[in-house]
Formats: sequence, structure tokens, C-alpha cells
Amino acid sequence: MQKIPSHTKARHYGMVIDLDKCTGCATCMVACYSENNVSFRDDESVKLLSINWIQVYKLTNGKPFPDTEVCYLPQPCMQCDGKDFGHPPCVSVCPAVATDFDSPTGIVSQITTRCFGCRYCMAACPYHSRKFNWWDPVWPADMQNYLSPDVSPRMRGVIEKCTFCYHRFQQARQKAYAEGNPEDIGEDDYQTACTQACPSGAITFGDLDDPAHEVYKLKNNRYAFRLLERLGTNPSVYYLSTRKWVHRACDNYLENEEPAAFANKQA
Amino acid sequence: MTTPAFPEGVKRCGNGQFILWLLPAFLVLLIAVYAMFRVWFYGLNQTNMNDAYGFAIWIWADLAVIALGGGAFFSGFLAYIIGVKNVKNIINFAVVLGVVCYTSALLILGLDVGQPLRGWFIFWHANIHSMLTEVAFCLTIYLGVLIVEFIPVILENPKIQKNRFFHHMAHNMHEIMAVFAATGVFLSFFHQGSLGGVPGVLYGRPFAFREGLFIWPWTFFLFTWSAAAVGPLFTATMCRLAEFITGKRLVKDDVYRLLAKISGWMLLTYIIAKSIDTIYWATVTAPARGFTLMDFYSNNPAYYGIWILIAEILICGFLPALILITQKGRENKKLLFGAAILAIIGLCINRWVMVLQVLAAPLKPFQEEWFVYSPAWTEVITTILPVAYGIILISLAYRFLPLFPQERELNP
Amino acid sequence: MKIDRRCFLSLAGGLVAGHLLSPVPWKVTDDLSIWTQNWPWTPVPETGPVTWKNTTCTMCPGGCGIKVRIIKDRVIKIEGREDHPVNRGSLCPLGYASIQYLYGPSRVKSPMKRIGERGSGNYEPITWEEAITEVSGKLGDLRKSGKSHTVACISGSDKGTIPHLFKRFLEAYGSPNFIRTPSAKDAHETAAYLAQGKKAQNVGFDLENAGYIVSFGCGLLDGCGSPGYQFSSYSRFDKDHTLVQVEPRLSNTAAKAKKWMPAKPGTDGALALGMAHVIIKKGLYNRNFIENHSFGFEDWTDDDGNIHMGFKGLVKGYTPSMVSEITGLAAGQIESLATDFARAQHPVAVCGYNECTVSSDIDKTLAVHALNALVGNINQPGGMIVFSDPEYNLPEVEKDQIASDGTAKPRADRAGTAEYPQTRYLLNMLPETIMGANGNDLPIEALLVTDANPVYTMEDNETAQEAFARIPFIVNFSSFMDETAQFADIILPDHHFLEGFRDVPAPDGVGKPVTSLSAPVVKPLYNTRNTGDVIISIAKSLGGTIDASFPWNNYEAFLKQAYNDQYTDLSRSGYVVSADKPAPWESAFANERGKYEFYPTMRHTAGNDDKSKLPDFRQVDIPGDKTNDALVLIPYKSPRIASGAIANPPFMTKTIDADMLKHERLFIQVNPETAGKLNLKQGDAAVVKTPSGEATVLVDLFEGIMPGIIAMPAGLGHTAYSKFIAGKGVNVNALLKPVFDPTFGLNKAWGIRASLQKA
Amino acid sequence: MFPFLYEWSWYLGQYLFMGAAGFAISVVGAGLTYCIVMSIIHTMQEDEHADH
Repeated sequence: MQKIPSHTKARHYGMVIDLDKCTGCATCMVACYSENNVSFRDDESVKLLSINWIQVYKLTNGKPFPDTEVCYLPQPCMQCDGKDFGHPPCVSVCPAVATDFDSPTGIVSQITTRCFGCRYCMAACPYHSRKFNWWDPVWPADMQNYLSPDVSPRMRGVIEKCTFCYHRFQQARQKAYAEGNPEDIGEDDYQTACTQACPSGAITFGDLDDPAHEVYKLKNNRYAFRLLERLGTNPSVYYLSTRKWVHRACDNYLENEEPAAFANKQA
Repeated sequence: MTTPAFPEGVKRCGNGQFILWLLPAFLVLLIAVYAMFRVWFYGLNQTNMNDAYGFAIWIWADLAVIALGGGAFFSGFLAYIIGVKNVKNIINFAVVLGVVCYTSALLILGLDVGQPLRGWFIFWHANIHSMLTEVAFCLTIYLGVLIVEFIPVILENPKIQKNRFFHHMAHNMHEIMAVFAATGVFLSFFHQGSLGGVPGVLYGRPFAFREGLFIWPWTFFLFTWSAAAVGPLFTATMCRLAEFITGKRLVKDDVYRLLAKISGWMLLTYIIAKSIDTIYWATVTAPARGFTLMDFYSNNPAYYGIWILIAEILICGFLPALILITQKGRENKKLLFGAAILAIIGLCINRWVMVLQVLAAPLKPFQEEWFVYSPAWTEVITTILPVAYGIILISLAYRFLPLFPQERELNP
Repeated sequence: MKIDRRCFLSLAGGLVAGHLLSPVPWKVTDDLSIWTQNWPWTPVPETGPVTWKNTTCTMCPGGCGIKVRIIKDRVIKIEGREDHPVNRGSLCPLGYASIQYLYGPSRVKSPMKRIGERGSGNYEPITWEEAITEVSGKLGDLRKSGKSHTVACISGSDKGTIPHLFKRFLEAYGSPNFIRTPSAKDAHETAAYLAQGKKAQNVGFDLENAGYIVSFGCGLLDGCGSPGYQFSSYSRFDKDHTLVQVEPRLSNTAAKAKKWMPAKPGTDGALALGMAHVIIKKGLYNRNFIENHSFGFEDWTDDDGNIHMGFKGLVKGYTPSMVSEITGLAAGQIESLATDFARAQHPVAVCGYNECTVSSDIDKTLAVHALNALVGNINQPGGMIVFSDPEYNLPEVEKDQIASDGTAKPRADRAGTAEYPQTRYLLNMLPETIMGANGNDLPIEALLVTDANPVYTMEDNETAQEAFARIPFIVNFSSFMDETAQFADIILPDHHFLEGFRDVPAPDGVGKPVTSLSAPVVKPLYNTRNTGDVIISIAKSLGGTIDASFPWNNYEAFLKQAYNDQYTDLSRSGYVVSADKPAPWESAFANERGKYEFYPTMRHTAGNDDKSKLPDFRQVDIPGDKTNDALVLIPYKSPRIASGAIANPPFMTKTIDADMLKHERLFIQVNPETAGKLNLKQGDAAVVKTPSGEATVLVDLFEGIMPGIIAMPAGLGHTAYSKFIAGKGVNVNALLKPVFDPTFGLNKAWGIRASLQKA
Repeated sequence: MFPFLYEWSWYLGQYLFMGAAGFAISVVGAGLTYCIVMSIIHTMQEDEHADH
């Protein structure tokens, strides 16, 4: 929506998650809670009331024992580019510009102090990536002490979601400025908390448009696909799996259709 | 009973009876207000909404109530702009109904947002791309227009009429009512439409998403059209209900028949357009995203499956439309109001589907289950609130204001 | 002017209108919204300069290196340390969430004395001086009355200086009863001792260099063992690596394995023998190792001229078709598994390290060790690594007569007695012993508990709790209000690991001798003390030889002396790796032949025939009767549930899937086929009954579990800690029951028979 | 809503939207003002008549 300031190099941050590698251990979720001051309650078993910026889903191929297969799918905010790089489903619906598409990074922001909790974005997001603060967050005992000053705790009545740890980008940019080379934000300088935390190395993060970055290579992998890609949301999060049933489970196909990675094979 | 406070030449019931009649409504209102304050004080955790159902029964009620309140704008359009004289006999009532519907709608919106104290950000920090912004602007301004339309009716109370300024005010406002009505129609067109746009633009939700014209999805036009078609039928039905309750005839039958005829043709054209839209969506829009029609109507935990679509289009769409466009159908009061009630139900189903089923339908194939939700008592009671509040306001208006110009003549 | 109604109304109206036209409403509206953006009850974290400090996580026996982000003495975040040899950057969710324990509601904030019933959690804070006086007074009295041997210590580990201090204390005090909680170590240690001749060895697996891993039910990716080590090894796997998981349930490890082989539970030993059969038959074993460094492979003759059956002879009977019958796996599958395994680069067979089913089957463990021996992959890169603990540089313990007499008494848990001479610790035996004794002659009069939560973790939990209730005096050193702490008479809270010193040697299952240091990164938040310091204080106040055995002013001094010249390295880099390479075959085996014994001649057996010495497959008869309890319940480990001594912090509980926990109800995994027979649907409430107990659970239909088997996650059903974990789900340990090995006394049960009925 | 706010962008849609909103408010406002003014005038005229 906004013009890219001419002095800033445009980046397009994205993620590639190898589903064949992911073990479903949920370390990414916990690292994210810790990094982003995500609140918690005593009963978190109702997942539709539970705030998670990244959530690991369990997929099964539905086949009976012993041909059963399980695949875990960590799902952060997809940071959709939407139609023509800048119109994710959620951004254009927000009545108060509390969420915006940041063209210099391709990250969808969320200003929680601006949000007044109409939840239209939640209805617009097909991924359920947006979470509402139904309750006031409470940190029991002395737990307020572990809150990070980099990310403001949210208040009741607003939407929050994954920001690709945007504060880490800001820190990297600040560092780059301080070092006198504002353009030079390397792959290692800016990584999200979940990427770093993944003990299996299933998550890769970087500039999708920069051929020097690992994600550039990975997103062009034959087995790369995106979640509900056919809706036209244009997500910045890619998934890898060599298993066809996983591809089928991640997007809607008519009976006679095949996922792209497998349709080409026959042709 | 007659007093100088009542409109000239009409009879009203005694004060005791009147208060007794309002009592249940007041009780409901009281509980609803309590629920409202709970929601405001403790937050939306007092409801049963969740992250899948960000919109729930309130938003459905909101959309339905606004659509039904559309009777005010469309009868205003007919009366003041097209100049259909006979509609003027029911226009005051339509305006009161409109005021009830729209104030309720705004109240519900104020209740539904997580941070009501920041609600004004929608105006101040308006994102003009959002259908909701369009709704908020048009709705608020239109409510202003409705109140402006309502003022002269209030001023016509005999006691108030004694004040010369108010007397002139009422007169002057009547004089230029067409200007207000025109503005109202303009605003209504947009907000009814943008309410349709609310689900229609959700391209992440293939159940709701529609292609369209410029920035407006087809639902934009369908919503306006359906509100214009069914709104007057709602006005007529409510008027008939008032006749039933008061035991008096309030408008002449030809007024009903006229509204029914206009609405009938509107409804028919609407339902044809809606059918075309549905077919296009089912055969082109949805399959392009990997969905078949039945994906949206199978395994629904509420069991209604495809029947909800059949009910909306055939039973509550074509059937009432066909009844209303035939003279015989209109002549028979039972058929006429039966058809009107069907049409109203059809409209409510449409809004229900476009709000709740949109959110309930699973999108990710690995999450096959539909999302289920049942409203909390706080939601139910505040959804009933407009009814109680409507009963009170309409009763008061009927008692003290000359809503029905034909009443004197019909009840000598 | 008279104020009539009209006047009043116009005045009011005027006032309202006046205010509305003024800036007041706008200002108020604006201020209100600003207020909502700064609600005083929404915290604003204080900012400041950031520092990072390295230390070691001790939330589980995994020993992962961590780096801690600190702002103004506040611990903000924990991350895995990339340069640490154990976890190489990887860290499990418990490690990340452990900051919640530092600040969390379940901390014990000062020494406590129980004032209510056991388990009620009613405590009053006391001073450290009072607490130490009370404990040493009680211990002194016992000692004086000649009951020093009735003091026991239950510890979660026997490695490192803190357990060492306890051992040392008991030795000086006069009790043989240092008891380690059951773990995979029991079977590995015993098997390594029997085959290789050295006691108390660490058995690890060099997963980072392994090329082909056959895991016999190890929860390698389910959070068992050292999750950081296993995950980081897994993260480096490429397409040339193979992981085969043998398990009746599609665990996370099985889901990520190249091949999942759902053998019937409890038949792993047979599969290992079957694999050995194929390897030997095809001649795929390592000839150098077998010929030069092993014993008992072939039939052999003893000094008396008796001919004994060798390992080869044993496995001859385990043909693929026979093993197929036992395990339910296809014969061809078994054959190709064995062939692939033997032909692969750096093959390794792994068992144990599944902390929720501590099934210490010596035969199975010996058979799995034998597989590694067959392919010559013991103490080789990517193989099974056996190494000793670091040796501490400490003065001898001074013993008086009471101490010498006391330590010479038989252990209360019967380990190391004539009955079970080759076993070191048998905590599972303790409840039976206590319950069997009469009230005046209890085998345990006082109990010290450190780094353990036996009241929660012990199988046949109800009996265990009854037994603990009979112990007159329990002292607990836990930092948190866990179940065992709630049984204690005195709680002497240790620091959280981010607040104190402690060494962390030999992480579970890790294939290299790493010792790490956990050093304080923040000042202690509450009135807690390092357990090492407390033990030294207690020893000092007991006086005499006990005092003399503890010539240190504090734990840090002791730690420094224990590690001697290694301490500098340890505190500088946070870890030391004590040997570059594992012992070569020539010097690795400490038995009299200096060889790996496929035929464990030392093995203590009931009979003296070859088959009972050899790791023959012996089906374990699990508790329950076959007709009424038609199903078999197995516990399973989830990486999202801490199932050891420490319960889930809130962050981890938040990650638990909706198909595992619903409000307070736990889901039990049932195969749809089994559920169909029982007329159970997804989400149905059902009662699961075992010989040990019963519980109401919800049914989760899962195709990935063998029909006839039902599985429950371990680590839930806590009653203590805080509302964030207490009261959620069922403690699976309450439904399990140990089956004791007749000669080792270890628990061999891998599950329990159960019935499941609609509630 | 106003050009000095963050979300304002200088392009046609913004003018159209805010223009239409402003227009509607102006029409209603002007109409109402007209009525009030006219009513005041009429009332005063009547008062003059009454005085005569």
C-alpha cells in the first residue's frame, strides 16, 4: 500500500518449513511464547481460545494400522502478500489500519494499541493465524519479570499474531545502521525465534527474493508448496514434503486434480 | 382513553394496561442491560465466541436487523423520491422501525468490539478499503438521517405541537423531507451493500467470496437488493402485528397490497440474481479454489446440510416471490403475510449463512471438522434486546405520535 | 426566578448541549482510548542493556548447554547454546520454558515445615537455622539410637557432585541406602557390566555419527534421554541416514523414522535375536571384533570341560519366520532390516531411554548390546559408547564405628543383597519392604529426597504413596512444590538451576563423556540454598567424623576441589569433554578375559543353564488377567509433556494438543478397530481399569496404534505444583505396576493389562 | 480520516470516500440548519403578528 522509501532495499522475508523433518515437538511454540510475551491461562486445552503465534497441527494420512502416517505442520502467520504484493486478506479488511503490509519487508504488522477488536481480520484469515485476547493477560507470581521489553504485552480485547519477530528485524537494522552499512542485513542477522529454536532444523528463514539466502533455493524445490495456496493469499511461508498426501491435506483439490508437485510428474 | 398527549381523534388504552403491557419488555431489557455491562466490564470472554467464530450471533443479528430496517429507506425512496403516495400512510411507522433497527445495530456493534472505548478509531483512523469502515460511516450517518426523519413525527405530538417553534420545525422538515430521504437512500445503498461486501471480499473464505464489479463483490448488490425487497415486507408485517395487538386497523389493505406487489417483484428479481450468483459461485468461483458445492454443505454438525440453501432460495425465495407477484396471492391476507414471513425468514437465513456458515466451514483439508459454536446467555439476551427495546419504543410512539394517518378514518 | 420543571429541563439541556459543543467530550473520548492503551494491569517490561550468559540446563538428565538473555537481572529468555557439544544449538521445549519455573508460582520460597496433613500442602516458613537444626537433630537422634541405617536418600541421579555429597554424607553417617530412581541406566549399566566387566558405566550412543539407527522403542524424538543431543543429531540427518523405529505405536520418532516397524510390545528382544540370526547366517558380522575381542560367540568349553552354548547357538533358533511369529512383523522385513543394518556405515542399535516405560529387561538390553557388538560398533564412531564417570579428587570419608556398622547393613531396597547381587538400586522394591515391616521396625525412619519426585513417578503409585506416608520423617530438597515435597516434613529448597552451581556429568544416552557446569546467571530470588551447601551444613552440625568428612566451607569450594585442575576449563567454557576417543577394544573390556562376552559368564541367574545366562528371549508376563483385561495399556512420551521429576511449566501445557487433553480430561489412544469392538467413539468418556487402579479418560481414535493396545501420555495427573498443571489428566504411573526380574529385581514390565469401558 | 494521520494516503479512493461521507453529512447538516433557521424565522414572524 505504501511506497517503498527509495533508500531502503526491499526485502521479502519468508519461511520454508520442511514437514518431513518436523517432529512436532512444539519447541517453536514455546520459544515463540517466550520471545513474544505470549500470555497463558490455566486451561489452554480449548485451542480456539488459546493464543499461539505459531501452532503445530497434526496431520494423518487416515490409513489404517500399520500404514498410518503422521505429519506435523507448524503454522505461523503466513505473512501473505495477497494479490499484487500488498493486499493480504486481513490487511484490506481492517477498518482502523491496525494491521498493515510492510512493503520493505513483506511482513504483515499488527498494532495492538490501534486495534479495537472488531475481529474482521480473524474472519478474513483462512489460516486462523490471528488470535484474539478474550481475557486480560495475567502473569502469576513473579512471572512478569521474564517479559521481554522488545515486544509489548497485549491487553484484553485486541487481536495479536505472529510478526516474524519484527523486533529482531528492527534490531538487525539498527545494528546495520550503527555499523554504517544500513543495507547489510545478513541472513544470520535476522532470524525468527522459532527458526532458531527448531531443534530439528526444519525451519529456514530469510529473504525469499535473495538468491544468496537458503530460503530462495528451498522455495524453488520441486516439493515446495504453500498452505491453501489456491485461495490466492500468496503466503510467504512455504512447506516442503515429498509425500503426496501431505500436499493434498494442505490445499483443496477436486477429485480429478493433483497437487502441482505431482501433476507435473505425469506430464 | 384519550388525553391531550395522544394524537388527535384516536383512542388509546389506559395507563395501567399500557404499563402492564410494557412490563415484560422492560424485564428483558433489564437483564439484557445487565448482560451488556458484564460484557463491557469483563470483556468478550463472557460470550461463547472463539478464534474461529470471531463473528457470531450478534453480527448475524446486526446484519439481519439492518436488512429488515431497510424498509425505512426503501419506503422513503418510494414515498419521497418516486412519489408513490400511498406509501406515505405507512412511512412514519417504517421510520420508527428503522430507528429501532439501526440503533440496535449500532449498540450491538458497540458491544461486539473488544475495545469499545477505541471504537471511534474506525472513523478517526479509517481504512477506506475496509467494507467495515464503509458500513460504519454510512450506518452512523444514516442513523442520523433516520433520526432527522423521526423528529417531525415526534414533533407532531399534540402537546409538542402547541409550541410554535416545534410546530414550524415539523412543518419545515416535512417540506424538505425528500432531501433527507434522498441522502438516506444514497447512504443505505452503500451500507446495505457494504454489509454484503463484508463477507463477499473475504477471498480467504471461498464460501463467502464472490467476484464482482470494481471493488464491490456481487454480494454487495445482492444485499442491497434483498434489503430493499424484504425491508418493506417486514414493515408491513410488523404493522399487521401492531393491528393484531391493538385490535384496530391501522392502514388500509391497499397499502399492504401495494408494498407486497413492489416487494414481490423485487424479491423475484433478487432471487433470480441470487440463483445466478449461486450457480456461478458453485460452478466457477469455488471449483477454481478446489471446492465443490457439496463441500460447503456436507458434514455440517447442525445437520441442515444443503437444505439451508434450498430453504433460502426455493422455500423462502421463489415461493413468496411468486405468491406476492400474483394478484390472488396479494388479495388473500393470509397468503400475503405468510409469504412476507417466509421472505423475512429467507433474508435472515441468507445473513446467517453469510456470517456463521462462512466461519463454520472448514478450510484446511486436514481439519475436516466444522467449527461449532453455541451462543452464551449473554449473547442470546442481548440479541433479544432489540425486540424488547423495539416493543417499548414502538408502543410509546404508537401511543403518543400520529404514526398512522389512516387510523382515525379506519376506526371511527 | 422560580425553578419550575420547564426551567430545570432547559437548564439541564443547556448544560448538556454546552458540554457537547465544548472540547470536553472529545478530550474525554481521547483520554479513555489512551487509557485502554496503557491499562495499569497490563505490564510494561522494563528495558535495559542486554547480556547473555552461558550455563547448563538441569531440568532433565539431558545436560544441554544454554545461553540466557538477561536484562537488568531479569532472565528474559533461554536459548540453546550452539557451541555446546551435547545439544549443539538444539533445545527442547522444557529448556525454553524453564524460566517459568524460575519465576513461577510453584517455587518453594524459603525452608518450610509441615503443619498440616501429609499431602495437604500446609506449610509454615522457617529459617534456615531452624530447618538445619531440626533435620540434624532428628538424624542425630536416629544415629544415637543405632538406627543410622534406616536413613535413606532418594536421588534422581547418582552422577555429579550433589549426589556424591549425599552418598558421602550417608557413608559418614552410617547408611547404605542411597537410592537412585529407576531409569534406562539400570538396564544399560547392568548389561554393560555383565558383557564388559565394569560396574556403573555410562552407556551412550554416538547418534551424531551414526548412519543407520535401529531404535527399539527409544523415544529419540519424543523427548526421552537427552532431547537436545538426539534432536541435534537428527537435525543433521540427510537422505543417507536411516532411522528405523520398532514400536507398537506411531510415536513422533516412528513418524519421522524412515521405517516404522510396529512389533508387538515386549518382543524387541526376539527381534534383536532374529536380526543377529540373519547377520550371522549371512556372515555380515565384524570378524575382527568377534574373533579377537569377543567371547562366547561360538560354543565354548569351560575349565571343567563342560561345553556351553554360545550366542551363535542361541540365535540359531531365532529364524526370521519364528521371530515373525513372535513380533508380528513380516519375515522378509526382519531379514532386510538385519541385512541393511549390518551393511550400513556406522550402524547402531539403541534401546532404553524411554523414560515413561522404564522397562529394565536385561535380556533385551544384552541382545541389543550384542547387535552392536556383532557389527563391531562398540566404542567406535557412530556406535555404542561405554565410558566411566569423572573421578573426583576428594579425601577419604572418615568413618566412626556407627558409620562402619551402618554402611555394612543390607540395603533397604534389597539391591546388592544376596537376592539381587548385581543390581545397584531398586527403588521399586522399597514400598513393598516398608509396607511389609511392622510399625516399630521400619526399614526407613528418615528419608532425604533430592532431584526426584518418587511420590509422582513411581509405578503402582497408590502403594508407593502409602509407603511414603509411613516414613516418619521426610526431608525434601526440591525447588518446587511437587508431590513429594507435599509429603515432606521439612522442605529445604534448592536454588533454581539459573541461580546456583552444580556440575552435570554424563548426560543420558549421550555418546561422549561430557561434563557441563551449571552456574548462576542471576542472584537467588528467594530464600533458597544450594543443596550442596545445605548437606555440608547438616554434616557440620552433626559433628564428629561426619563433620570431619566435610572439610569444606561451602559447596563451591567442594566443587572446585572435586574437579581440581579441570575446574578452570569447566567454568571458562561451561563444559569439558574428558576423553577425545572412547577406550579402544584392547582396553575397553574389564572382565577377566578382557573381551566382550556374548555369553555373560558373570551373570547371576537362578539356574545355571546356558539359556538363562544367554540373552534369550523371555516373554514378560505383565500384570493383569488375560480374559478380563483384554487390552494392554502402555504409557507414551510426548515431547510436549515433561514426564520426569519435574512437571510441565505453563508454556508446555499450552502446547498440548486438543486430542491429548480436554480441560481436566486426558485422552487415551485407541485404535478405531479396537474402539469399534468396545462401541467407543471419538471423544467418548471411558473408564480404564488395570490391576493397579482405574481412571476416567476420553477416547481418542488413532490409527497409528496397534489394535488391542491403548496408550496414555506420561507426565499428567499431577496433584501438586500449581493450577497450571495440577488436576489435569491422569497419572499413568497410578495405573502401572512393576514386574520384578527374579534375579535382578529390576522392573521388566513394559505395560499392563487393562480394560476399557464406556463411562 | 485526515491527511495528518498515519493511514492517510494521497489517492483517488481516499478523496472519493471521504468526499462522499462529507457530502452526506453536509447535506443533512445543511437541511437541518435550514429547517431550524426557517422555523425560528416563522416563529418570530408569528410573534410579530401576535403583537399587532
